[in-house]
Amino acid sequence: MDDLSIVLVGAAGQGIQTVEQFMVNLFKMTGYNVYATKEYMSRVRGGMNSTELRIGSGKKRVRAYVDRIDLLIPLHKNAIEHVQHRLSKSTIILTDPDLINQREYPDYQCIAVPFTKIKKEIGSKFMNVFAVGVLSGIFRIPEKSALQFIKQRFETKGELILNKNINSFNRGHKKGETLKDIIPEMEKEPNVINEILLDGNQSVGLGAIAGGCNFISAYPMSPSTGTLVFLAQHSRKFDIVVDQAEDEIAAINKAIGAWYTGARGIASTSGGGFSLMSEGLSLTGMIESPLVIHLAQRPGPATGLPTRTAQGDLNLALNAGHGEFHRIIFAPGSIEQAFFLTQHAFNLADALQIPVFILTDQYLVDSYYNVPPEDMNIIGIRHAFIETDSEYKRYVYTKNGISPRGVPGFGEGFVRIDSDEHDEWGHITEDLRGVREKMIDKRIYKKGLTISQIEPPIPLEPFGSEEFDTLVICWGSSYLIVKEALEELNDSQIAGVHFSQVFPVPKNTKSVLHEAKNLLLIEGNATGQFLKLLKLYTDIDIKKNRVYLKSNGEPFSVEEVISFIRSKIKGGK
Amino acid sequence: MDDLSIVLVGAAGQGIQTVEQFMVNLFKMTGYNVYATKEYMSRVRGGMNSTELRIGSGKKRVRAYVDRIDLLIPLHKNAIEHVQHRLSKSTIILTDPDLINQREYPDYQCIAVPFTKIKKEIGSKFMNVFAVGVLSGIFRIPEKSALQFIKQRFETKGELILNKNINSFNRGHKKGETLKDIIPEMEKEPNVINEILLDGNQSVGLGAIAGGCNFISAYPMSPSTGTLVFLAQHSRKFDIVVDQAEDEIAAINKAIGAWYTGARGIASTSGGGFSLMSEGLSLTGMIESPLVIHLAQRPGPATGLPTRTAQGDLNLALNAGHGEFHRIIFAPGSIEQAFFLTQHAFNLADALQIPVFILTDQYLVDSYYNVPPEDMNIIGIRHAFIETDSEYKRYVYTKNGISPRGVPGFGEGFVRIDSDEHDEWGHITEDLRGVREKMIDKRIYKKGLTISQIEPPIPLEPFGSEEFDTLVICWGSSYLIVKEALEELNDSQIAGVHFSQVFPVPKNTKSVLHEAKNLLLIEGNATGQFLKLLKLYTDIDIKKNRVYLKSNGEPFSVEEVISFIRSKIKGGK
Amino acid sequence: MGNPFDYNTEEIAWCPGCGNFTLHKTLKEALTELGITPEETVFVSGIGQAAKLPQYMKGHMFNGLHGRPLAVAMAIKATNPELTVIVNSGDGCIYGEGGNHFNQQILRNPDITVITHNNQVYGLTKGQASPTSDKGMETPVQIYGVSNEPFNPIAAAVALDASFVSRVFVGDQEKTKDIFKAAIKNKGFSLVDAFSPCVSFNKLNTFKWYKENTYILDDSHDPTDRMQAFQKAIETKKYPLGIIYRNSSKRTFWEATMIYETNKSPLYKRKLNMDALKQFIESKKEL
Amino acid sequence: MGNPFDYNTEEIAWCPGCGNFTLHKTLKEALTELGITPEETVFVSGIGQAAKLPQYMKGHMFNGLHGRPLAVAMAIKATNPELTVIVNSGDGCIYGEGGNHFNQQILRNPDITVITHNNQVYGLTKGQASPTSDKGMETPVQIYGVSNEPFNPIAAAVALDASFVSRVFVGDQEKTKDIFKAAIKNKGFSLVDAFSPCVSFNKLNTFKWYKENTYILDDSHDPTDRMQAFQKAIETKKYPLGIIYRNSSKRTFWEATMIYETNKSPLYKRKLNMDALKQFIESKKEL
Ligand SMILES: Cc1ncc(C[n+]2csc(CCOP(=O)(O)OP(=O)(O)O)c2C)c(N)n1
Ligand SMILES: Cc1ncc(C[n+]2csc(CCOP(=O)(O)OP(=O)(O)O)c2C)c(N)n1
Ligand code: SF4
Ligand code: SF4
Ligand SMILES: [Mg+2]
Ligand SMILES: [Mg+2]
Repeated sequence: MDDLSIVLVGAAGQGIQTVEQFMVNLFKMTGYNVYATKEYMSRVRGGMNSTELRIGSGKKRVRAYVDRIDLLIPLHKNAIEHVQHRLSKSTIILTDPDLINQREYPDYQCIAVPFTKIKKEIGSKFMNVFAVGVLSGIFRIPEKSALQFIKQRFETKGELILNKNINSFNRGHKKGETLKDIIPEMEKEPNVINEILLDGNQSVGLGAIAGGCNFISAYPMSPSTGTLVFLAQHSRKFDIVVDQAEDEIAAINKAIGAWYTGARGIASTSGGGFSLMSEGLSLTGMIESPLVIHLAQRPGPATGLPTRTAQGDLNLALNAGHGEFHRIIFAPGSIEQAFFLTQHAFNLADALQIPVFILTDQYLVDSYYNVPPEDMNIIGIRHAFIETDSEYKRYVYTKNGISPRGVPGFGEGFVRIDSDEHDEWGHITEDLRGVREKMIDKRIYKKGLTISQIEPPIPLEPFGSEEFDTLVICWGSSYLIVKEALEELNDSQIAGVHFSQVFPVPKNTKSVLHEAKNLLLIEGNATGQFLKLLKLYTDIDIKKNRVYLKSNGEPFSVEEVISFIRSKIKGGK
Repeated sequence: MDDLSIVLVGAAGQGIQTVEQFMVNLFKMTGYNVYATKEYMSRVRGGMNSTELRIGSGKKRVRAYVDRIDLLIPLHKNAIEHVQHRLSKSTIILTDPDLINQREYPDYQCIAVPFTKIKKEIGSKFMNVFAVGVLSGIFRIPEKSALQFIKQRFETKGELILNKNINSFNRGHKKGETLKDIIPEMEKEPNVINEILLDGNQSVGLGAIAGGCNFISAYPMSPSTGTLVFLAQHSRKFDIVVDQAEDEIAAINKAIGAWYTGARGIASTSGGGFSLMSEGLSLTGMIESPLVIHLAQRPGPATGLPTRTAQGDLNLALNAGHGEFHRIIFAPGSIEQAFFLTQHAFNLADALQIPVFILTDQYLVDSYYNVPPEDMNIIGIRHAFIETDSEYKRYVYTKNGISPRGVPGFGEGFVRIDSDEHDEWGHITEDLRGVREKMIDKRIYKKGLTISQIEPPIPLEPFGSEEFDTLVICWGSSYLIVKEALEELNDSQIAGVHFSQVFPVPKNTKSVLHEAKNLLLIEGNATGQFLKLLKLYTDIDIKKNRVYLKSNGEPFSVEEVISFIRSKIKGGK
Repeated sequence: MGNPFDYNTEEIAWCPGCGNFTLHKTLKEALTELGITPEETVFVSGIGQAAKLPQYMKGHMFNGLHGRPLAVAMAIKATNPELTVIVNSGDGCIYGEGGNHFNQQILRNPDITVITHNNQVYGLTKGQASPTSDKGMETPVQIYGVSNEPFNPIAAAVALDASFVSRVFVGDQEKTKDIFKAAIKNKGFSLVDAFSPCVSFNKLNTFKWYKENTYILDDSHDPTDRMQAFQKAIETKKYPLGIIYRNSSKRTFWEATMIYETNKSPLYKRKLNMDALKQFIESKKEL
Repeated sequence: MGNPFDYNTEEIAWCPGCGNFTLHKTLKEALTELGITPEETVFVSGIGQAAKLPQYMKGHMFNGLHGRPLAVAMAIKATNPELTVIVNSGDGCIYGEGGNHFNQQILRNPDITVITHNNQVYGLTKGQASPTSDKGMETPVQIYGVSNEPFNPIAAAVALDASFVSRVFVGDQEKTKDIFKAAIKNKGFSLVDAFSPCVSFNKLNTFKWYKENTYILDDSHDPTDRMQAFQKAIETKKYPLGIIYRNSSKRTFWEATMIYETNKSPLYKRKLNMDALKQFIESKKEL
């Protein structure tokens, strides 16, 4: 077996996320390539949540969501029902007889493990660590290092708690060891041990820091909150001013205020919060302020499904804000890309004095895997503000439309910006033919030129087979899912292409896409937003029946992508 | 001479708008077809503003902006400079020697009229009524009826003020009569006297009332404020609850709250205010609330040019709000259309439970002309809410996706709406495959179907020549300008087509547009927003050099449109 | 058993021990004792744990956007004064995101009751500080402790001369019920700031803490005296509970709206006078 | 002649007689007398007549969106504490559209000065009621007179325990200048609510009216006494002018921000410690 998918299901409050965290760490420190993602309800207790953990054998990296469940750990009586559509004959279920009647599930391989016994004997809070023990036993995780890890995690909680946890772990481990043989042994890869673990939210946060971000004002909103938390937690080390904003309107205006003084601010939010930022975004257009926006998507409209995933706010990111002005939209497809593109976003925003988006989604920000540290590409901070002289004009006409940006207090000049139409000095104007027209040029045409000359930081190039007649297009978070699907399909006629820069569309898009006879597109919304963008800017019009749209709040799975592709290459090319 | 263009120029605070108002009334009551529009700066005093008054001879209706100035009345020393690019050899200028040195303008026909003398002799406040007198004299407006009108307007101001005004008017009139011959006499059309006078803001307001609007909560913002003022002023007569909102976010949420109880609310604002409504708009999508939005455009981004005109927020109207949901966008091209479409907007919003936009702009809302009252087409109010029974489910699945809308207190049922994803009862759900997918269908596909079956209330059909090879496309407020341009051109190969419903694109768009060999497009923005919409939804891709884009804040003029068309039919078809 | 406001929902999504349960129960009782029926009641809320309350109440429900319930509630009452309009939402929703609507609805004095489930934390988004969090409280975002002054809703409402200003601790169910009843009966904007412990994320302001740090105002307090009210409002050593301020002399928003002067019926029942409209159009012969 | 803050603009867009002129002049004098230079000063405003003030001032200018100046000003000070940050905007901008930022910036206590040109009307949009308009005032929108309670910024700021709360009438230039100076010197959030007549749209609250309906607080008023301050704040028969409340014991936002604990330099001068970053990345071997 190449890789394994282990799924835990339980109610909010049962500590599944602790199991996820612990196991990711333990798998990795044992030398397994590891991946985890979760799906959960918008509540603190109850409901039914699940986590998928994947481990790869040997060098095989696992980095995508699969429907398949090899090993299921249901910690609640409703758990099996919750994931039943993902089970198959080969699924092994560790059922607790006190929760689940094995006989009701004759189609699966059920093995009794008394998770809830711990509840009675040690306490309900320790069931999750017992589960960690069971998994450690099954997966041959060295007991000593696992115990050390457990100890370290509970060190500060007092001796009593610590001991109960150790006890629970030990009992689990013992049980697990007896089950070793239910799963074929996976090969380890020692290099993995030195790799790092990040989820998408952290990689955006880390990318922001590496991109010089030193100001965040944000209002909590799933699934973007993680980025705020990450930056807050490392604020002191990396000189970051953190403000929990009173609302999203304040958040964006504060971020713009921060850029004005030469700091680098990020606005991090989700769709509803971003809707509220629409006017502030337009302000960046008029005053030519740099800004980086992290828009972590979830399904809308309105409150929608707060903890689920979607790619439904592309149109909004493209068009938000009244009036006309430019923007760049990145949509990272991996942890590494999120890190890399967020840095770029800061440098580009600064250089071009425009807003740059990092468009992620719940799936990406809530997924972890191990990454070699050298894949975290640091590109360096390129500040574009200048020291002003006494003649300084903030909006001086220039050939490329970009006026050097001064900051107050650095140099002799005055930095004067205005949300009204303004002249070179930033002074309000009503000179329509003289000034307004020139300023439109500055804001739109010339900058457009500049932007269209920018190569996407991650070049657009097909992956998978080098020769192909079918090309599977994706953007944003579905990248690694499509990649794995293509690997599985292993068809020399199929390749994929991933847009990590969705706007402006990379210059070579047409030529790349024209290489294929059969174009397929996958995106996480109901109306085909990227489909429209492609049509508008490349004249490539993919037929609706060649597009796989999903917007129910789940991520795509490798299996779904595979069967979509199969149906399109078999059916009628 | 068929028609005349009279332009007044002066500073804010000089009372030009009073002259405009008075003269529109006086011209009309004398039997002239009349039209007026203004351009002004965002300030209460000073600067330089102007008003264009046009009158038609006999049956000729004048309803569009022309650059040409036949008679110029500069009331300020900087006035001529302000409009100099619009003057020609045939322009007659009534220059006040105390303001303007005639000799500096040898190219024009200058005639001395001492406007400012009144300032010294009667008071600065009376210069404008003196100007009214002068114009009345020149245009043979019966002195008696003019005086009566003046009296009526100043009745409440006290005898002293009244007399000074009468005095000023008389002196002006006397002067004017001596100038009768500078302008050829225009033929009168008695029917005009019984017609009505409205500007765009009033016609939207009146359309709202006729459409059953009985709630407005709005935050003042040029150029939309007039609609709020109009509704407030007639609130008592027509049972309208009026609230000046604390901000635009409140405004849209309150309007939605009003619809919830079975009232009909309107959100009226301009680009910046509408940006702030983006989240609220998304709420209508999720809860399936009807809503009518009057979005009166002005140039952006940000504060932009608050008192100028633009068609730059189409993309925003189309895409505002996170997540995916439907909308209809009307863009009236005339006073009559504004009235008619606003009514339709209310009925359609109610029937389809979606937001419907009335997209106007400063040019339209600030322009007046006379309309035969029978052209103000009243369509009647069709309420779509129902009396509920005790089993009522707000989001019951239906064939066409529309669930009958109940209102609290009417019937036995409970009306339960939720901004989260919800089931048929409106109860929050996390059932992704069962419920969410059905609700998406409801909100998007089925409704989309319904909408695409709707014929635009004003059918899309070419005007001008019946046979044509060139077709000039316009939308929104430029309709009558293009129409006049085509009349002037009087070329049997040229027709125009006006989109008063811009989204969804009318079903026959393709077939109408395909009739022409040569498509031209005119729109008031810098990036071709309707151009893109056409490309996206009809596959018709008009080349950039066939598109006339203007976004400096001025309206299009008849002359500009003519010369654009000429250049494109001569140049290279 | 069997309160008329009981609503048949499979499951309530709050944590066991959450103050919202008690509040929920008490509110149902208060409404029933007032003789109000679900049919005439609209429960309005935003988003948050507190804001889920209408999901568990028989009655009409408008569960709108985070921060916006007061705007919606105001409009509901203004367009149908026959309805009893009650807002339940969190401290973050009402005082944070919705702070402007809080100020400005008080100034309008719509006849609505606003119950803030004040757990001094953002519950649903997992434990960040709210505007009412105590200084120094550590959270995943406020890692060095909250440094903002806590928002004092009582003092703010007194400063804005709200019609009815009160504070309760949900642990004291009888008192809470009395205040709910008084608030709902009050004609005008009635605020009930309800201390309601969040057992999952607020380890500072626990049930016990509230018990120890609040006291019930006795009869010596005159809520019609604005200065006395302000004095009580700024007490924070121990928080006074009860009706802190009332000003019953104020006209409500809908009373101030001309169209209700002679006709009290809700808008949905009214018909546009088409003849008046036609005449009006005909009359527009002058600007 | 020749105030250092004079700015060479062709024309000032206010109406002759507008209170903004006096305020403008007085502010320039106050700044000069404090020895502050244009180079170190950022004037922040929103949109409105008042908000045009920075256009006519030498200095740095951030003329942002209507309603949002306090959010911007807070961030400017937080990212560069070396700057003197002064907000000038209208009552509509600061208390209306920007009401939430007003509340919540007070709670943060950024070290900025906020001067509200309170003309009790929306000037730039031509005469609608503002949150501070007197009850009964008739306007083109409030045709039956304003029915909302006027927003009392002084009482609200005292209720929120703002660091410095004052009111002036711009007609009294000397007193106004003194208060401006005290406000700018105060470390923390300083509010100056400045009555400033709008000659074009407010026919009720004229220069004369303000003269007659205000009085200057004498020394018997102790602005450090919050109850006394509230008493003065709710006086509306005649409005007291002067420093109504101050609480100098409060930490400002940037002082509470850890990164300024040992290093006071503005962010734009700082460099990211790349080695620390690399080490940090390497250290992420565990979640
Ligand atoms: C515009 C917007 N911003 C942010 C959120 C995310 N959000 C949902 S509830 C909540 C805070 C909840 O706190 P509170 O209102 O105090 O309610 P509680 O959960 O504590 O009862 C936030 C920030 C949102 N839904 N909408
Ligand atoms: C979001 C937004 N809404 C509305 C406006 C329109 N607007 C500009 S200034 C103003 C009010 C001005 O009143 P105030 O702030 O009191 O300033 P004043 O002109 O009286 O000095 C309004 C409503 C705007 N620019 N932006
Ligand atoms: S998180 Fe807190 S507020 Fe939310 S349900 Fe649990 S205890 Fe209640
Ligand atoms: S309208 Fe009023 S506030 Fe504006 S400049 Fe004129 S007097 Fe001043
Ligand atoms: Mg809370
Ligand atoms: Mg004002």
